[in-house]
Amino acid sequence: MTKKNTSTNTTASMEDAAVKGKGSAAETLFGGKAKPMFTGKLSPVKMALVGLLMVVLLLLPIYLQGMGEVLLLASFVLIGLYILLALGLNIIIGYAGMLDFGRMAFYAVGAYAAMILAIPLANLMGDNLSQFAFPFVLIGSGIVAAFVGYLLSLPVMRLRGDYLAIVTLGFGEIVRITIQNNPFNITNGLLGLPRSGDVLPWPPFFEWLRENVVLVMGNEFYFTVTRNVYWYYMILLVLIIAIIVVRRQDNSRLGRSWAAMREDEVAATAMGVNVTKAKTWAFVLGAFWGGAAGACFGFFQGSVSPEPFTFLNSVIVLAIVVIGGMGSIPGVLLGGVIIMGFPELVRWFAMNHLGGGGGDIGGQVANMRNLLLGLFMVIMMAVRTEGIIPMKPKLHKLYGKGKFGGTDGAADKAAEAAPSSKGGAN
Amino acid sequence: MKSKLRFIVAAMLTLALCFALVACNGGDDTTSSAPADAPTDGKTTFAIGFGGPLTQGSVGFGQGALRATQLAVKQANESDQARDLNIEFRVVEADDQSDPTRAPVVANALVSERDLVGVVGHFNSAVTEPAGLVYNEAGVIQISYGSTRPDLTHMGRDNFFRTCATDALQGPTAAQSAWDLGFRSAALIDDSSTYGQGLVEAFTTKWIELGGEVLVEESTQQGQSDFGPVVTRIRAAGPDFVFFAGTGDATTGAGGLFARQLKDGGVEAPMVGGDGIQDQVFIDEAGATGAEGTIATKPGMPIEDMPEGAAFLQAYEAEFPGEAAGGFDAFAFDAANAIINAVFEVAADKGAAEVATPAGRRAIIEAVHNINFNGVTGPVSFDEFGDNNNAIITTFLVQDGEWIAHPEIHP
Amino acid sequence: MAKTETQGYLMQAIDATIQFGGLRAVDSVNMNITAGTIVALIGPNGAGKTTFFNLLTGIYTPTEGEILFEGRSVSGKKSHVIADWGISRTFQNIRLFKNMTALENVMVGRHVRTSSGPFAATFRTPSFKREEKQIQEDSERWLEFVGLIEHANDLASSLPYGAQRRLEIARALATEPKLICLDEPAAGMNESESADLDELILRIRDELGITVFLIEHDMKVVMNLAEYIYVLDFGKLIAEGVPAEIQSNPAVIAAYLGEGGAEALVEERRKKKAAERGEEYKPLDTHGAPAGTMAEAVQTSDTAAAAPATAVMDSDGVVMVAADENKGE
Amino acid sequence: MEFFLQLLVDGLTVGGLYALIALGFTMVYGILLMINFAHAEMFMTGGFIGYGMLNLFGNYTTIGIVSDALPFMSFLKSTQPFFTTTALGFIIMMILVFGTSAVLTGCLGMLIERFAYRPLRNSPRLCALISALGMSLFLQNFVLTFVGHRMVFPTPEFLANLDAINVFGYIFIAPIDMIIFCSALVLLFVLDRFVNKTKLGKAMRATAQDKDAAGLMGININSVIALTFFIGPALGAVAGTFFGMKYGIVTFNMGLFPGIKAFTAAVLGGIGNLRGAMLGGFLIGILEAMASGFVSISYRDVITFAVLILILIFRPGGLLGESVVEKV
Repeated sequence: MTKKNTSTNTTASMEDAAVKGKGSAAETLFGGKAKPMFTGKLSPVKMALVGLLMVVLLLLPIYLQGMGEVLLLASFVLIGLYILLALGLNIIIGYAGMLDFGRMAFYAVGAYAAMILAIPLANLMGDNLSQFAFPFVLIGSGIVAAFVGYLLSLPVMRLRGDYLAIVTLGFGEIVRITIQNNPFNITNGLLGLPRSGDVLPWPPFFEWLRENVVLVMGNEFYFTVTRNVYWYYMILLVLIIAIIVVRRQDNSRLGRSWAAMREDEVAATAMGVNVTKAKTWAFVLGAFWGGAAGACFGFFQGSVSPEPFTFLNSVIVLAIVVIGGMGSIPGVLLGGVIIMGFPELVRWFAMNHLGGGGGDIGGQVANMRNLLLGLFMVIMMAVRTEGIIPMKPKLHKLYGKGKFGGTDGAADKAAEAAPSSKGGAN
Repeated sequence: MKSKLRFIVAAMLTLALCFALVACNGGDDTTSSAPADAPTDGKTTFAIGFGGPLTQGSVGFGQGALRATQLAVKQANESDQARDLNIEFRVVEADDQSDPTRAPVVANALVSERDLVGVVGHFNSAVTEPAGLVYNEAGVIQISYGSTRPDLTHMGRDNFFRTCATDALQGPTAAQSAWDLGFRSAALIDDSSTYGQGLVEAFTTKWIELGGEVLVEESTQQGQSDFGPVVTRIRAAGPDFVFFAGTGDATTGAGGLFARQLKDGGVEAPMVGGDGIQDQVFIDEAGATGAEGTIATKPGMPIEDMPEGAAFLQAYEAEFPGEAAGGFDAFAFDAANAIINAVFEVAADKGAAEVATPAGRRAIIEAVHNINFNGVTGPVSFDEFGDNNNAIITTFLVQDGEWIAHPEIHP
Repeated sequence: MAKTETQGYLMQAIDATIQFGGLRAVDSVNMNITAGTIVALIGPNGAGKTTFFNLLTGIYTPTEGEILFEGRSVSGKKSHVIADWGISRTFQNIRLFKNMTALENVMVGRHVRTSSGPFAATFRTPSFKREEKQIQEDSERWLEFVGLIEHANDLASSLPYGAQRRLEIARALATEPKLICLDEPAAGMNESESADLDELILRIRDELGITVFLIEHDMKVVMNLAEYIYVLDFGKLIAEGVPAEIQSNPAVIAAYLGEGGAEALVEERRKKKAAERGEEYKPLDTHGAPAGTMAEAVQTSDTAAAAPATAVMDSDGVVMVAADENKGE
Repeated sequence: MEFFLQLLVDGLTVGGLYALIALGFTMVYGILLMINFAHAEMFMTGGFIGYGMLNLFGNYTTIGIVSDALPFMSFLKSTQPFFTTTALGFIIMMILVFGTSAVLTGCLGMLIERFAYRPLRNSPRLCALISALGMSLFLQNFVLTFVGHRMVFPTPEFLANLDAINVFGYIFIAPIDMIIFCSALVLLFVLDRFVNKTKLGKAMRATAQDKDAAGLMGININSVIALTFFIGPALGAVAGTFFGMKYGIVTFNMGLFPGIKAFTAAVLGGIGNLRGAMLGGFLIGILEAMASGFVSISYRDVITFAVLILILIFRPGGLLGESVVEKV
């Protein structure tokens, strides 16, 4: 008796809710048919923007190299490398909500793995094919770094946020010092790799492109595929692949388990998320991109030595993610451009367009960069915790919207439609 | 949506490819015709690249060497040869900030200069190596004025030369000096820098050869400031002297701190080191008592003692009033002159238009291999690997809180 | 209810105990839950009810004894494994994933019944796409079931309180549990919301056939819904039985009313209610209080008039009153 | 044996410095549950202020410059010999130098807390951590840009003339080491009494236990936290000035390594536990001395970091602390 009563009540209230829901802001903004949203897909406007950006990014080096603004072009290569690093870190910090202050450890592991793998692989492939060693080396060093990430994830599973930060910091230093101390004569200490006498294989098509592509227009414009140009495109390519892959992983079951873990670990595990596994994957996939960035860096530079893998550089990568927006890929891109690009831009401007005294200004700006970076991090945390471009909630276009209204038979249909429970009394 | 993105990307790639294909019409012809002769009074302009730390890192050394290069270029432009051949040189500077990561960046920037004939640089060995790879691939001559790491000339790059002496010479000289002073047992400390490790290796080889004994071997890390336990070990071992291969500055190698703590910890044995500690910073940080009696070797010699030193100093002072010429400036000056002389030679042989071509650049490298002229540091010529045949090393000693050049100069 | 009898019970606690330092938060609790029933766990604040839920869902491990689910011991099992077995829960202080949408919250619940990994996600395999579509469709149905489909793309934190409670239930249901543990689902709800909730809980059992195990302070809800009640006090099980038995159980009344008597308890409850409503708490007149509350209670509960009112708990109709009609499913 | 004892002496001196820094970490963590990365920079700032003060009292050149700018300060010229050469003067100068350094750095610590951390008190802990890291970066580069990357500490003549203490004819204890060790012990003892015996100390402990409850009991949480952010940096500043006197220099980045080591010490002792931090500081100092004496100084930091990681994994509560169960 009571049951029946309340049953109709519920239906009524559900109808109420439905009526109310139709007027809600969320409905008109996201849920309505007028402007459908797809998980993992971009809206046409965004698509056009991305297309435009792509055109600019593809043509930019031709212009810069052609006009002789080479230093500026080279800065883009560095920016690209750091964005790649930050993308990996973003998986760990932004998606999974864990802290990693030792990003350089994976960068270093990747760079060294690339150096170690490349030479035997090139020899194996022979003179003609050795230029195609790079893609394999890239993936190989990513996997090596991912394995190191896996090893690191084993002991730190139980650690809370700030302890995790300090442990990863320590790990970063351990890796750097160990590389420096040349254990088992693998890393060649401070001299770095490759050892004298060994030469890295050329990356794919570089030799051909360099010799055959020349673009001349008048007296001013002279374009050839230099190392900077080549690596600009190569890193852009890796970056695009990375963004697609990372987005796909984020918009999946794994991505949801990261988000749940980040939001509330206890609730996530009670809802059946294997937190250990999710954390391990975050570390592994984050480390993979760190390693891939390291391989690009090693090949771009032609050799690696332990100097660049300092704590300060780990902090810069962290700042890119935090200031850009944790968990937001556009944020990371913007963060990278701002933090790596701005000082370079000022330095370039000072050196090239301010005449003789320009050099000093450039140096001062570079020093000021870290100062401003620190201040920026403090202010950002106080004013806009989520970064310049915050992470957006993932909106879905509903499949079954309106299928079951608040009608009388709703309960029965719902029961039918609901996935049959394994348990329960029959 | 997705197919649209694919389409855009594909269109972009096709566009870029078309660009490239249009551009590649026969490669070499275009390249050779490309270096448009800059139409300044019909003169052929050549760029001499300069690479070194100009804003960060070892700024003092970099700026000084840049001035020396500019001086060499200025003198060359005023010379009769330049007038006869209708040639003009200019300096293109690149700031590597002593940062290996920036090395390929700036090297690429220099290589992109179409009229580049050679590079004077870089200063730090860790920068010279990755930058050198770029010059090597581009077939451009590189002459370093300050990179003393021994293996740089043994990397199979025949375009690489240096005017300064290597640690491979400095280390043995230091070992010989120590042996001559009657020392027989050593404690070897390096600061875990490329420089320090190279130096200590060269030293050890010679020291063992002489019959010397090694009691303690240690490497300190950057950023460390407490060496108490190492001092304790040294005191326990009681060597005749402590060889410190590293720099003096506390923010890098901390040689000064080490010397101070040796004295504080009751070690009476003197410290011997390379050019890394031969500066005022070391004495400041070690304190007058800590530094007293320290011996250091240094490539080159005080400029005023060099064969052409007086003339160089005079010209330098006239060109850059108020700036004192530093230790590596003379090497940079000679490096620039080596390139300039080679360019004159090639230009006279093949004509000025051919100098900045791949063949011309090749010819410059060949010419430098056979060059022989009287530089500020003495006769300049290179051995088969590219090291200066006339490597000079001077021994210094701290007396009353100042570095004094030791009388014997080892060739 | 002998412990040796495993057949027919979905969940069994056998001497389940957990000790924090010197405190036995849950002390030798024995419990049997038959599949398809609605069982309530009640007791005063701090009696160890939530701790027992934590034991059951693997957040804590019993120090002694064990808890069997379908004959398997949950001791030492991770929470996500237990969720996989078919125990799901909500939390006393709502623990939604605040910065995710309602739909995504429920989709997380599907995690345990799906399997695609990072490689499938990277290459967007057909099976991945199929599964992803299935996850979303299923999740939409669960939202539909609790009446929140209109809020699918709203942030969980932006939902009203009652909706958040229901979303938590939807999320728990999405794991397709056999046993759903609801920790004070009616807390902070007003009368009509609470009535809706009663209905929802009944539907969970009747339509989905899921066994419901709930902790609740709102005695009206408990008496309306529960077919069997366990009472905890200071970690110990002090009574069990059908609602009528519990209402008349002297140990229960003593536990609730305690040594301080009815007044103290009434005051406490009123204080809590007042705080929930954001009103200022007004102490009751000491003399008139018990009688007054009794009278109010009788007025608010229509079924109470006929049944013998054994105890009175506070002035808001939260009463342990006989309501025989509620049982007998 | 002598070798071992000498290493022990080395370790205890450095350990004293670590203990002083570790206290700042542990106090802040105890109350705000936050790793104050900027604390290492308090150590550095303290060192630089100490450098300035020592020059003001003991360096003729500096005094000359100061007197020219501020004529009323010219009395320093006449007091300089008294301060640098006599025992009494030396002690007075030390008190002035350390006092100023500690007070100024303490105030800086309070300022940082007020403007960088207080707005974040209710934000996720990640935010405070990143803010602290940013503050650390800022302070380091501020000093680098506007002060200098390195300052050479003057050694007062009185100290330079003291002979090293020689135990058993073998173990050398430099006078400054002796001063550091004794001062550290005294400061640690005073702080321990302060926290355990005084009313303010009780308020601090109460706040660390439960901020809200302490607030309800009438404790002004903000002042207690401010006090914590005064005491920690002040002790760090003392350590920084001692560092300068022992090693003869202060550098802009001198905080990083001692900072991490001190944090390790705090964790080793049980973070939040004052006596634990003191114990941890000395233990880490000794461990490092032994590691560099018996293994190699190049692996010293690796060993320390490895110890940190092992403690965090196997005994997150540290030696004297208790591990906390998260409430669900």
